[in-house]
Amino acid sequence: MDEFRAEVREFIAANLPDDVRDACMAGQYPTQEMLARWQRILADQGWSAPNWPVEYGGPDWSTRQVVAFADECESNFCPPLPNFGIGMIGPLLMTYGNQAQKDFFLEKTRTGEFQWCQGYSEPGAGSDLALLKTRAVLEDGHYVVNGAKIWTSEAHHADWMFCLVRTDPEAAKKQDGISMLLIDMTTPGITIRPIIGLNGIHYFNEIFFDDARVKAENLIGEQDNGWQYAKALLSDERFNQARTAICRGLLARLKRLAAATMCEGNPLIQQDYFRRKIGRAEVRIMALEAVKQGFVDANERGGRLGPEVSILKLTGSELLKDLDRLLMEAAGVAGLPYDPGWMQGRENARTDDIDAVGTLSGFRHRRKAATIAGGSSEVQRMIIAKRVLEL
Amino acid sequence: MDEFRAEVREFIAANLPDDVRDACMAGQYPTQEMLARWQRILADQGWSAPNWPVEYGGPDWSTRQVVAFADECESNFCPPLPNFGIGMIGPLLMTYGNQAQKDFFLEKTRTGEFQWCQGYSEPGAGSDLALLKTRAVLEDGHYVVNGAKIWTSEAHHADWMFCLVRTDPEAAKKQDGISMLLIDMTTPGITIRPIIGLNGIHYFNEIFFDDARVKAENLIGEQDNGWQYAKALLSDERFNQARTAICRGLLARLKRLAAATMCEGNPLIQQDYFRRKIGRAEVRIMALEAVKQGFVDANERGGRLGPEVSILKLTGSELLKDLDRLLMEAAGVAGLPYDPGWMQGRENARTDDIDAVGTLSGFRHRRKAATIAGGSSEVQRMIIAKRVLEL
Amino acid sequence: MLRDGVARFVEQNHDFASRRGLIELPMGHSPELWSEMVQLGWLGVTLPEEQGGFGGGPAELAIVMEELGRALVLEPFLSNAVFGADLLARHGSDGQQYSLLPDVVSGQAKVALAYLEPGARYNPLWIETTATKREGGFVLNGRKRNVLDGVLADKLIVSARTGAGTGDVSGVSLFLVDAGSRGLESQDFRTYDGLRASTITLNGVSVSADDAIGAIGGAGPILEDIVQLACVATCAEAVGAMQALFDLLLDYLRTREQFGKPIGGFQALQFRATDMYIALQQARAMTGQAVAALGTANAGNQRERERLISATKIQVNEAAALVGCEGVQMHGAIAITDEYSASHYFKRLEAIEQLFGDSDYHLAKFTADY
Amino acid sequence: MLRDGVARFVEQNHDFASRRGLIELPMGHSPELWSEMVQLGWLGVTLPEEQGGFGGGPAELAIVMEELGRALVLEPFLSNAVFGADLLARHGSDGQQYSLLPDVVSGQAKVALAYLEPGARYNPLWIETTATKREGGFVLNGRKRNVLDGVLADKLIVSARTGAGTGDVSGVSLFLVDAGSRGLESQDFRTYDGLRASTITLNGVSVSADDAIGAIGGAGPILEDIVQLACVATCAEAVGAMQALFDLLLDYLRTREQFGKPIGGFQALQFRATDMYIALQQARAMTGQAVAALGTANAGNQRERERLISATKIQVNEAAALVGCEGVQMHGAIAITDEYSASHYFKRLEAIEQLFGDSDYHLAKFTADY
Repeated sequence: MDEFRAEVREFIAANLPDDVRDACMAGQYPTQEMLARWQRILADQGWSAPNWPVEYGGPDWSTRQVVAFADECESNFCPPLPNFGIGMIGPLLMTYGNQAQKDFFLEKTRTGEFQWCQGYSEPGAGSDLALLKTRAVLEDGHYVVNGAKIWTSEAHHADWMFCLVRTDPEAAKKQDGISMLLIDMTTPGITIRPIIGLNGIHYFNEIFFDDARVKAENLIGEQDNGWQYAKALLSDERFNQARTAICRGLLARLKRLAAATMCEGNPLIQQDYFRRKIGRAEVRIMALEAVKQGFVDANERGGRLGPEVSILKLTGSELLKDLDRLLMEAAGVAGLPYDPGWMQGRENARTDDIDAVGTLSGFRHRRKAATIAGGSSEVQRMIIAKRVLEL
Repeated sequence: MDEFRAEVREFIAANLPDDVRDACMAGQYPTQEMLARWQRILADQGWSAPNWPVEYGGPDWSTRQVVAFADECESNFCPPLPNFGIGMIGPLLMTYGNQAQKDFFLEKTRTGEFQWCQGYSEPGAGSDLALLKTRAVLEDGHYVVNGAKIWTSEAHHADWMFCLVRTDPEAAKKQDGISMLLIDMTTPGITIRPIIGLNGIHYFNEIFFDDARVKAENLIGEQDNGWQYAKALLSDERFNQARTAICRGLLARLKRLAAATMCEGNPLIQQDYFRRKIGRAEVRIMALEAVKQGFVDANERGGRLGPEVSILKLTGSELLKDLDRLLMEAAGVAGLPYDPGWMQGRENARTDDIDAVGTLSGFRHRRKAATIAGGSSEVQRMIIAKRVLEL
Repeated sequence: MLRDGVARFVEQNHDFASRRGLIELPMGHSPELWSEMVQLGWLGVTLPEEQGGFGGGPAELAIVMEELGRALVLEPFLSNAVFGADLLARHGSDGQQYSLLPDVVSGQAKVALAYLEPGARYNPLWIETTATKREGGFVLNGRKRNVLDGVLADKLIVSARTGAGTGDVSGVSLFLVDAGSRGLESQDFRTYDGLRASTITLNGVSVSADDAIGAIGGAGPILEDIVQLACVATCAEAVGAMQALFDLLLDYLRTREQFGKPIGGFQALQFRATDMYIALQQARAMTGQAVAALGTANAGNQRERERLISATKIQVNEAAALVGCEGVQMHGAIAITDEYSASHYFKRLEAIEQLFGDSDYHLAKFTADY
Repeated sequence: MLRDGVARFVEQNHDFASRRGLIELPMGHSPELWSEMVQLGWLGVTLPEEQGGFGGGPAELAIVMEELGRALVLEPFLSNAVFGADLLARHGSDGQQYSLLPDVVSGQAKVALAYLEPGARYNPLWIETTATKREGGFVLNGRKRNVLDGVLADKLIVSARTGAGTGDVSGVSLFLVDAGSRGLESQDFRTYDGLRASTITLNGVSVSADDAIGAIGGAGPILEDIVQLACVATCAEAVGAMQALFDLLLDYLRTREQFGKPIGGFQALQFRATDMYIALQQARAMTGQAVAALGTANAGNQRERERLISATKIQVNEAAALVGCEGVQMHGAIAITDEYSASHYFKRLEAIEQLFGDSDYHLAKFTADY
């Protein structure tokens, strides 16, 4: 594994463009162009879809290697790979898509030509996905879609959406009668309303469908069976949701910041109380990693992972939030300045900025969504209580 | 108020017997004889029923004075006054008792000749008092009582019990059809089963009623109306339940212990991390005191206190528990030794004992009941959520 | 009465939509709203009537701050009422009281306090900025950060060291400095909670001896006092903001339905709302005691007062963290947008935790004599 | 396999009622149960087969400890398997391995470790007890506290300083001392979790040079190692105890009814049970990693291993506090009695938090190189 990690590090050192690394190091958001450029470089190397099998252009790595790769990328200031495409819809298509869908979507998703968004949440439906109301009616070989989606991350940069729609409103159980469609974002009848996030940046969207016509061939699997596919996706996703690599990155940043921050003549990291806070956070990361490693090991041994994997999303996102808060605490009043424009790379860094303190709050406030989106902490606790503890 | 406090302190200094103070200081339980002796001394001074009006032998103090008196007693190592008699049934009798009951019970309760226990909880009924099943049937001028009570503190030292019984099992609402009886603990048909507490000491009891005959004249107020009296009592009790005086006492003990405990050549209290723990606890005590003071002020201005007073029991008992835990933490392995016999005064203190460390765990484990008995923290939160926040 | 008046005025003249607009303006506030507030005389809330004030004290200041906090008002009230009017009225020279104070109270001149330094973390006495004596005055050199409302200020009040060591209470002087002085550079920025602050660099800025507030070398206690007053005032602001966010949340919990019932019917959320309620009650009660202690201050219990204020800030910070975080989390997705006010309350509350000392700073002060 | 064997044996030979009875006995354990455990060869769990052991290592030790923890067994396994058999097998002289080790493994001689001192808090190297050289041996003077199972021991292993300063790793020696030695006084007591420990005073106790374990002045690392092994073993015990208490609670939540439904149906309790579950999973996973690290130890990653062990103890302590406290609180009144096992689990878990270093001690070690 050490050799593998070294290989990844070497590749990054040789191939990650300077401007991209600089933006990531400074804590800015990489631009769309930067993200695409890096994905293309990885695609050429065969690494842009780490979790894919070799027949679809993946490297065919073990779970352990996938985790190690993500870890090295994060710690060496690479931009993230597009999770909706690579992490989610790609594998889903491999399992449930038909040959035509695989041929049309997979390669372009791998190279980054197709970017994806996820159409799950709806206005008013909150964490209870089964309540979704967006209707799709099959007419003349097209699904005619009406309704709205909300909290759709990055929809304004996406070419395609994988979208849950209700195809049978009469189904006995509310989880039934739902289908999954692949929707071209340029389809007439689709409008996008930007939602500005807590940090003043456009990331989320509300999407309105007004008689948007989607070709019937863009249905995944069987009609009315979409809930099963969505569920399968969610459980595949759970490893990534531990976000251990991001946590390690934040911990390293926290130590650097605490070492650079002066406190009445001494570095903050020399204050016993602050060392202990960092230490507690590091212990929590280690505990998360240990639990995750247990799941990874079980997975490699071929064991089926049950609902207990919810632990990873729950503790990972809570930890992330607490690390962000510790960073703000370390920065003190130096963490107050914030400019959404600079965070998006439109201006240069402030010259007196210690370790990108000026975007700390931007990330903190962006990541406040971590414990809400994708199954809130409350939903994760409900899953564990009901399905693991049988309460 | 400073003068009043000085007067109380002077009285204690002149009148609290040495052996009683020594036991309290050492952290032992005072014996029944010690408790009675001290109550008698206070009764002679007219102070044994601080919350009673002068016509029943009380000192007619303001709420503020009652609080200050309790505070001085606690900090000067006096044993507690019997709360069931003085704090609870006395005031209840003044409001709802008839003249004969007042004449018979109040004076003897004040002087300590009558000790009381409270018969509320029942096996299986837990925190939901309204479910109680102990039956009382009126026959020939007697209530014939059958059933059982549990968690009855100090019943084995009590002369009388005030007891909730079900007199109308057909009542539409389960809170109705309950009555309150005063029961002589020597009544035939009553048996007591000791329950040994977490700390190995007999404090709780289970009480069985087997055709126990209670004179009808020992009914409080009206039959089937007992729930109202119990509710009135509970809300009167809430000031005491903040336990600020005990918390202050524990804080002082914590500081002494941390100063006496050596940690690789330095007193523990000189360690930054431990000072901060003590400091946090002190801030919490101040916050509790501030909230309590707000209620006391409102009460003195004649305002009616609502369900929000539940805050006091909830935060006071949680704080108590955390202070006990901090004491154990300060003691470290020195807090491991424990002997129930010594705690009850049957043997002498260990000679190498720092500040009564040998009974720390006994108190901690006794007070683990604080967040469970008398309306658990969960019940308090339910009250606040439903009745204050209207959720 | 004062409370009702302030509340009514704020309600009629300010709302969340206007706040979102004001944040985007270069100066980050509303000159019209500000001028109306000034005309109502609020800047003199702690001043005796003979100095053009209300004859109020910390209690009245806290009332105004609480109501401003409730509505998340962006105007530079704290800087001008506390660091401007209150400070000058109590410690200004006769000349300053005659010439500057009326202008401050009437809004003609705006003031900001430049006291915190990069190496100080939160200690107002950690001053590396020097004031060197020259004929007729002093020359200032140093750097100040997080100067609240600095971008608006006509006059900066600058702390500098005229003697003793960096953290000492003695040897501290306060100077009034024109914002346009030669050698003074200001880097202005937005803060994440929508306010404006500045980093100020002083490169050989000349001031006259008449510009000193308090005695040369003897202004340390004045600075500590005024920062304490600002700290407690900010606690009151936090209480107002927490109450507003909590009310918003309760309303949401009672009306928003999920899994077939109002989410306020879920016990886990009920218990968490209860903890928020308790934290808020404690913060309010402590702030009330700190305000009262400032109002009845005498030299004898100074240390006790200092401890009470530190304890109050700790408790308020803890409540702010809980109410702010849970106020967002329990609202769910809606609260992670800029268009819903919960997010603004959250950010303001988190910023307040850092202002005038975070919990760890105050905890060290609080436990100093253990 | 080992786990099943241990679990089955414990289930058949020990239960909660017998534990309550044993606590009241003068020696606080069951000689019969102990002798059966010994006969099964458990004391050699970490020893190679040629030394009469199972050929196991830390992993097998952890399995036994976890199962003993699950059932709250009172027997002196840790003292004799770790401080006795394991320590002697790895570091005993040829003579000790020949004469004493077989007796320890076969239960003929019982051992206890007397290492912790009143001023040390938790640091094993904080040794004020002195070993002064005399002809043919040493004279020991000092005081040891919390000597687990001291009342049962035939031989005490005593740490003493033969050189260097009080907290140094060098200058530490370990001696085997007869429990009946002249000048050795033992004050035995019950601990609140039902075990037995002793305070040992050494007043000029003579030992021979042959009684040293490891080199004179060079036993500091040996002592640190064995305390680390005991620390991890105790973490495994805690995991077993937490699992048992949590299972008991889950059962209670599913069956106990209040307000008309099983209390496990109340969401606030569900969420708290979830937090307990997570804490337990984390403690278990960390303990597994620490056990693995001890099993594959090499000199190169010694500091990394030390950090992992400290992190593990911190995490286990946190879980123990949560699972112990909530295990009582959520049970309600029944759990604050001696007759229900939840109270015993709670007390044992709280005691474990103090053994071999509390969280703050380990946090200081963990962050030492920040």
